[in-house]
Amino acid sequence: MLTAQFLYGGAGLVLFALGLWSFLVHEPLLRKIIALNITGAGVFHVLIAIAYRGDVAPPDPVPHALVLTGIVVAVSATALALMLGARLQDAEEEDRRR
Amino acid sequence: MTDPLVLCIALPLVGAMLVTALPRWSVRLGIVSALATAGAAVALTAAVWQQGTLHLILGGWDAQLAIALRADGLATALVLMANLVGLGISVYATGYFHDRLRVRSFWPLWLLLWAALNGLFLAGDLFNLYVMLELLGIAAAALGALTGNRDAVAANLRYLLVGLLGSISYLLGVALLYTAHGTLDLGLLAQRIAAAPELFAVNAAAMALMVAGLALKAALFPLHFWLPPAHANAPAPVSAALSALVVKAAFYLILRLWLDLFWPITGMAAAMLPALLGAVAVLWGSWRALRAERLKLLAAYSTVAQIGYLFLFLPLLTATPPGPARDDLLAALLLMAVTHGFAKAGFFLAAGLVQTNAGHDRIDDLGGTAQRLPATTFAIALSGSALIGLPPSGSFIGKWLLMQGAIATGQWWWVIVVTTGSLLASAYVFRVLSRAFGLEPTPLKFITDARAEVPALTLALISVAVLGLASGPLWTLLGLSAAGSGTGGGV
Amino acid sequence: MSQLTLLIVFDGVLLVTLLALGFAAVLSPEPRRAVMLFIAFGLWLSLVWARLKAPDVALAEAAIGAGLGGALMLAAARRAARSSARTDGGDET
Amino acid sequence: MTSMTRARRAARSAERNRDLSLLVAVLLALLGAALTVVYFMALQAGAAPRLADLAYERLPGTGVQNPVTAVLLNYRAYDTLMELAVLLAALLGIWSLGPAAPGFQRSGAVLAGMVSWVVPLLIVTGGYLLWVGGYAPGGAFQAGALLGAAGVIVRLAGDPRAGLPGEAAQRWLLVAGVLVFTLVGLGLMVFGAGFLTYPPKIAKWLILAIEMAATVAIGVALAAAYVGGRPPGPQARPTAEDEDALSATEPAAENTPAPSP
Repeated sequence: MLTAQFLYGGAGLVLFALGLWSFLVHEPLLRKIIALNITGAGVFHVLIAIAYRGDVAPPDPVPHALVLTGIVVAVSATALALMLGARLQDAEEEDRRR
Repeated sequence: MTDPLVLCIALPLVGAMLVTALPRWSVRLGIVSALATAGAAVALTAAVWQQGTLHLILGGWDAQLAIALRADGLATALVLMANLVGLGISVYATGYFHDRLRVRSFWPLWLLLWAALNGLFLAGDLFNLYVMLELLGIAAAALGALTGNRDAVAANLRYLLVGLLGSISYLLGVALLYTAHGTLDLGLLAQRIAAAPELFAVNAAAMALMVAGLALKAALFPLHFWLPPAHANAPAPVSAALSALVVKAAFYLILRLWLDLFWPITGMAAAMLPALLGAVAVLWGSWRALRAERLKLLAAYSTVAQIGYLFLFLPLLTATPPGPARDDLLAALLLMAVTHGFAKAGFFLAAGLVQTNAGHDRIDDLGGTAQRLPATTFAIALSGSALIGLPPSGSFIGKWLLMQGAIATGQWWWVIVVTTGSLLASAYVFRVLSRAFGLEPTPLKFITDARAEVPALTLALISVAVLGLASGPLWTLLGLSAAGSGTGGGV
Repeated sequence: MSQLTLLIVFDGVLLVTLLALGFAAVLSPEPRRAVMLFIAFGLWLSLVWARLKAPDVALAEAAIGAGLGGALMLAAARRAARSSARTDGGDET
Repeated sequence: MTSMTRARRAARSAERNRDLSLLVAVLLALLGAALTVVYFMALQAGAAPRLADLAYERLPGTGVQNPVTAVLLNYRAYDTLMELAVLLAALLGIWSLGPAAPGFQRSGAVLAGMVSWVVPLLIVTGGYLLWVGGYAPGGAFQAGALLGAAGVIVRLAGDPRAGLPGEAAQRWLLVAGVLVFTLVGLGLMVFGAGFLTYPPKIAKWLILAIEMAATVAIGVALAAAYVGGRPPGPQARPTAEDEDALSATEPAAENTPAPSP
């Protein structure tokens, strides 16, 4: 085990807890989405940290590929959630105007 | 060489692409894809029936490096159920959507959802399961919001966010397992977890993260809060898919992890927690269903309860030593899941018909429905009796074996839960039926819509008659899978 | 030895900045500011990943996570600001 | 009066929320600490090389030299295929919500000037990344992201469609990634190699073909997601009307029949 793996991975876990906290306590949609993205980034960070194998050995490519996949999934979900939120906002404004 | 294992996933995927690219033909292409996919599922079932568990490593690489697909009895039974229900939903949907935008949005998303379901049931790799979960969650939320009204969008936005949280939690568990064991393949991981009892803390933490994330998606009490509004406000065919299939996929994954992966580290204490929550879900969900004012909301709360029953099996499976008694329990669990799939899909499809014909689904104002929509009311009655667990239905046998197992393992208190839940279920089903048969002055006008009524009625009939009277093959399918991995025997 | 210390300091600065940006993004109540901080967080994250010898992922995170995700969020923040301005105006009449 | 009570109620609920969020924070700090301990134990478990060594060992047979590309498009190609489906599902979900809202003001001359050289640069860089992904950092995702970014810039510069073609063509471009990927996989299966099992001799070219289709699909999907709704079709909405919708930016909402005092 490398110290760097532990340090960077630990930071990822902090980000996971931080995002989770923000998701649970903050109400506005945009803040929830940012929180989810930070939670996800925390998990990705753990994966990148365990892939790192020091200066000499090349890194493990499998977690890298997993994170790449995860990034695209995260942005897809973010886009859909934001647009659903926009739709909801429009509907609420319409209701209020009535 | 063609492999039904692959076709079950690739066909709906190709179908979704064609439907997306050629929106003008979406209904025709969609129904062809649905038929082809269901055909592949039948072929898969036949193959598993003859050969036992199927296993395929994609790409021809070493098992660790590549992704495996596999179909054992448990997965195959659920695939067959999901695909038959899916076919019914597809036929129903051809007549349900009229707005061009809805038609063109429904088919590609529905086929993607279908591909994700089959992919999830057949996956043998933890990270691939994550991707499938995300595809399932995104497609399901998008479909649920299809009506575009405010309540539906709000409920499904919440569903999407909750689902994302669940999958992130699951993914952290996967990351921990990969860190400790260096593989993502379910089979290999099971061996390594069993071989490393000293890593109990790591495995238990990973399990807690994964199961908690999935319980959120499976709507286990008290994490069910998102389900009733999301399922009640979706268009009827989508409600059917969400309640009958999507929630069940999350439960299936919990079961898979529990039985295959974490079996060495799950004791009685670990199994008791989800079972207790499941018991509360049975009582709470049934009670809320009884109090629901709308038919679709009733069905949604009933799903919360029915998922609860499935969790009751965990401590029984833990307490029963391997052997015929445990096999019976597993088959009963499967029977209840499959029966609920057919029954709930039939119920929602029928409820959708009631809603489109009456313009509402308020239970108190359903008077005369039986006269106007006799076939639909019959479908509600049939699927309702399967939800209660009345005799010829599959869930009757399931509940019977569940109670037998509870008594055999000395956990008699589950019997009380099951009986109370069934009584509440009969109360809510009869409440609907008594309103529907209400002798109010009604214009005697028969409405028949074969495209919508036949699927609802067929699914309901399967849940009551076919699964109850001919549940034997399910045992064979499960037995075959056990023989395939164990002694290697045939039929 | 001194090189090692330097590396640890370097890692420490990278991580502390990353966490600080994460906290700032999560704690900022003003939408546009929160998104800006989130984009900064994503870009910094890609820097950290480049340090961990993951250039492919760093590139993708900078372009997709921080870039496109940030652009989507900025548009949403703008929409939210516009709508809240509109409803405030409505309350006055 | 009403605003007073509203403010008081808001203050009270804010206080309650603060207590609750503190409690959640404490619980999650405990969770984080526990996870850190568990993570430490997992690192020490000694699974050290994990899949790394095997992935490098098999690299010569994959048709690419970049190990990450090898994982993405060969060892675990099936994941990548499904991930493209995820992106498509999200976009279809966005489209199901209706047509894109116009609401962009025309940009100034500076941005318009910038577009004329930034966009070609992004596209060329994208192509370069795609090609280079076989043996160096880069690949379909990064290239697709750059194409998407080019679309975002074009949209910011005032094109309501973000430089994308009409809906019919857009649909084909969107499905290109998954369709080519699946058809290559199925084709290989029919010819006996197995689903997504590339014969080493042609692996490089198959991967390149898949990557090209995937790049286009990812780029179009990301740009279309930024547009945020179904593209304004040429027949559904004539260009002149488009222009109107575009020039009426902020006060568009006030134009709807609302009782004005």
